[in-house]
Amino acid sequence: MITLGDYLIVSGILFAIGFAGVLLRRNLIIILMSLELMLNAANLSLVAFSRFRVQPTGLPDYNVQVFVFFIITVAAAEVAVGLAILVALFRARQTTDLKDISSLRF
Amino acid sequence: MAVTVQRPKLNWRERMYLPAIAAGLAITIKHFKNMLFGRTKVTMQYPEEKWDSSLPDHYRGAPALVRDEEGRVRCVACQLCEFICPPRAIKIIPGEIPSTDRFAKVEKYPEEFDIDMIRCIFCGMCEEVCPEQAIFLRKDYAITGFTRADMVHHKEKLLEIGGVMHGVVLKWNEKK
Amino acid sequence: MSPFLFWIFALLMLVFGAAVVINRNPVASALSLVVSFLGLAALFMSLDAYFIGIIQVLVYAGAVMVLFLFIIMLLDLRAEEERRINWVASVGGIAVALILLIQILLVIGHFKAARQTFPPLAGSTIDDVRNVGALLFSNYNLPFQIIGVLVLVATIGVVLLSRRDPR
Amino acid sequence: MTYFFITSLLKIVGILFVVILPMVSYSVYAERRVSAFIQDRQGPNRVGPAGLFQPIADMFKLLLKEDFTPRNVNTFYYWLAPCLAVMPAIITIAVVPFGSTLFGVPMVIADINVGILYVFAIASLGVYGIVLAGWASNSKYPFLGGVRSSSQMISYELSLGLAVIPIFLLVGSLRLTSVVRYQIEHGWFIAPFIGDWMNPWKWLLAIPMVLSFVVFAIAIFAETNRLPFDLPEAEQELAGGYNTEYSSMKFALFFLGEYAAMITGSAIMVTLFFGGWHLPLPSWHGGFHWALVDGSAPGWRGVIGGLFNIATFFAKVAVVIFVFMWVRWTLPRFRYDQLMRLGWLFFFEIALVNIFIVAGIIAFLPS
Repeated sequence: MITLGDYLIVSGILFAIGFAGVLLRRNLIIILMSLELMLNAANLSLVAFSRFRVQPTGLPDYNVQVFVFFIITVAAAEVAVGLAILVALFRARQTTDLKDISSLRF
Repeated sequence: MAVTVQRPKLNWRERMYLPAIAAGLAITIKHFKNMLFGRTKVTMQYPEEKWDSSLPDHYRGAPALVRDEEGRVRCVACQLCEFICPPRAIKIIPGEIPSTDRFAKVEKYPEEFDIDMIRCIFCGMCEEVCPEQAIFLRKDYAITGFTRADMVHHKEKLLEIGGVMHGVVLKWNEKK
Repeated sequence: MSPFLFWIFALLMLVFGAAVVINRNPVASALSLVVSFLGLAALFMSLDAYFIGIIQVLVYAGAVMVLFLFIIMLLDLRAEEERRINWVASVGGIAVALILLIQILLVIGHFKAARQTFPPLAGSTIDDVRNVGALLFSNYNLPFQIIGVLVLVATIGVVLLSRRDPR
Repeated sequence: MTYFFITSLLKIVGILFVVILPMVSYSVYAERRVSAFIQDRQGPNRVGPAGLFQPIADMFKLLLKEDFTPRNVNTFYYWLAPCLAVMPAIITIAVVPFGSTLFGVPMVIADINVGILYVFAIASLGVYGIVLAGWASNSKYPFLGGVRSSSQMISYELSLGLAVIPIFLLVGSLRLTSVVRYQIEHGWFIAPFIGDWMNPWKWLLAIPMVLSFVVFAIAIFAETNRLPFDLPEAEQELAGGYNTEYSSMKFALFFLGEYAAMITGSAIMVTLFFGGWHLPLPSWHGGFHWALVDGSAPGWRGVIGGLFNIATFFAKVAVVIFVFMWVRWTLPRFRYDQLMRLGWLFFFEIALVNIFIVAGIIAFLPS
């Protein structure tokens, strides 16, 4: 049988993968994607907690799912802003590599 | 010179576009309906229906050689058509008529007469120029072949298309 | 959901999640991320969170990743050329990630509630769209509206940022 | 459990191989015939009686053609793209109820409670095939087609989603079977006053419903890349757009995907606005009234009823497909900026305002 722990382990591995992506890659777009991976790992554990914390009414804890809904919304907005910054950066520097934009001056 | 195209001023009804779209849809569905009920006259369904019956008299199809009433090839190999032919589709090799022949007076006959139908442009100048009225543009229009060689009409083929022509050129007859 | 399906989708999600990080070509990374998100959506569905699962596909796979792809193509980002791998940094990065992973696993191992299996629900089918919606519009009405303002601000910010002429 | 699996499998195989795929190939044939008739031509009429075997000939032609992969393409994605183009349209059909019941089995493959959201989620995946094809071809026209497609689809998904919200405000559930049930009880959404002629609220409701239908239909046109919104594959400007570099069966898959998307879109439109499989028949059994025919009756009458519902549904879909073709062969293509302006400044706002109108009507509707 699948336990809550299995979901949490899968979520933890996904989070670690995203974390490794942020640390290892130098391409800004890949880093943004890795951030998404980490956010989704968090979502997965939240939904798992919601399902395993059944209310007295016999329903999952929907407060958590509302929270996940908010996370998804904010993440979408974050991606839009992040990509817009990326495009502005690319226009100025012709690169998306972190190494080439290490200085804050333009 | 640059010309500024004046856009027409549209009123709000025209700017909605919906009446125009509805009118367009009405037109197309009318065509569809007429076609569905067979009320539209469509183009000829070619391989089943042939053009033959409806071709006009002056139609210029494939050029062909003709025989006269006595079964003689009318062509005297004067090579005028070969000379005039704009795309140079005609090739004639003349031969001599032996003096013992009944028609020795004619002197030459076409030993070979080829028309390359890939080149022919159906202009009708050969017919125009022929002094013997030996070459005519007939009504054959579906000239096909699998190879380039197939598309060259030799003398026999030309005569087969041409058939017999009853006419007034009496050059070969004895002088009265 | 049967354990077999759970492991299939979990493996799918993890393998393609790793592919996001490993791939050199940004387009390949983005597509791997799409597959990873689809696997994640399937896991959400296995937790009876149909609404979240579908929203996951709709927002992430359908909109966010299309945006990513669009930007990658717009900027014409090709595969990165082979750079000399900075071994110290790479090994350090992997080590940090591994340490984090081990910590997470240790915490889960000591977490008693993690060993529970699926608790039964009230019915075989639950209308979770209705439940989430009811909660969203009653208890969380104010946060919901704040999120709306946030999205509006983000929209305006993106429009301003991506204008070619900032004046 | 086994029974459920077997019936589901039968439904999937039946709907896919007996209905959808023949319908796709015959809608290609129908498109050619309809366009010919509109333009006073005959269209394909050589293969079989009235050209009815044309799709089979087309299939052989496409299968036997050389499968050519240009040299400078990104091979893996070049091969992946046609597969991705077909899939979304076909798996969307899973949630559409195409009949009432047959032998007691509901005629819908997956009756999930997030039905319409599922449809939108999968439809939004449809853009990947096109974008990837454009990108992997490594050629400028396909690339322009791909980029156009992605922005067009994102723009029109908004109005598509907003246009159906009034329906779900009324129904109170995202399940497509309950949409059909609601329409059976309260009249089709395109004309809610039918059968309840004296009720002024129903007449009032008809106005936003028709608006919503118009926005939805136009957005579906844009989502399926049909003329007047076929900018991703505009033959005249982009030489075929994203499928320029494709040949043989890969091209056929794009074609298949486009028509499958059209059929799916029509099916959803029928389900949402035209009562799904519902068609009342006049009955004089105990006074004149409109009788509901479905598969719930016992014995052979139930079977006939179920089959009749399925036939009704696909007949409605066929009519909508005909309208798709009719529009395609009437209207010219939009310019790209016009398309974007229309989507963002016009339909988006109409759909938004429409939601408020319907919400207001519901708030004051005497139930």
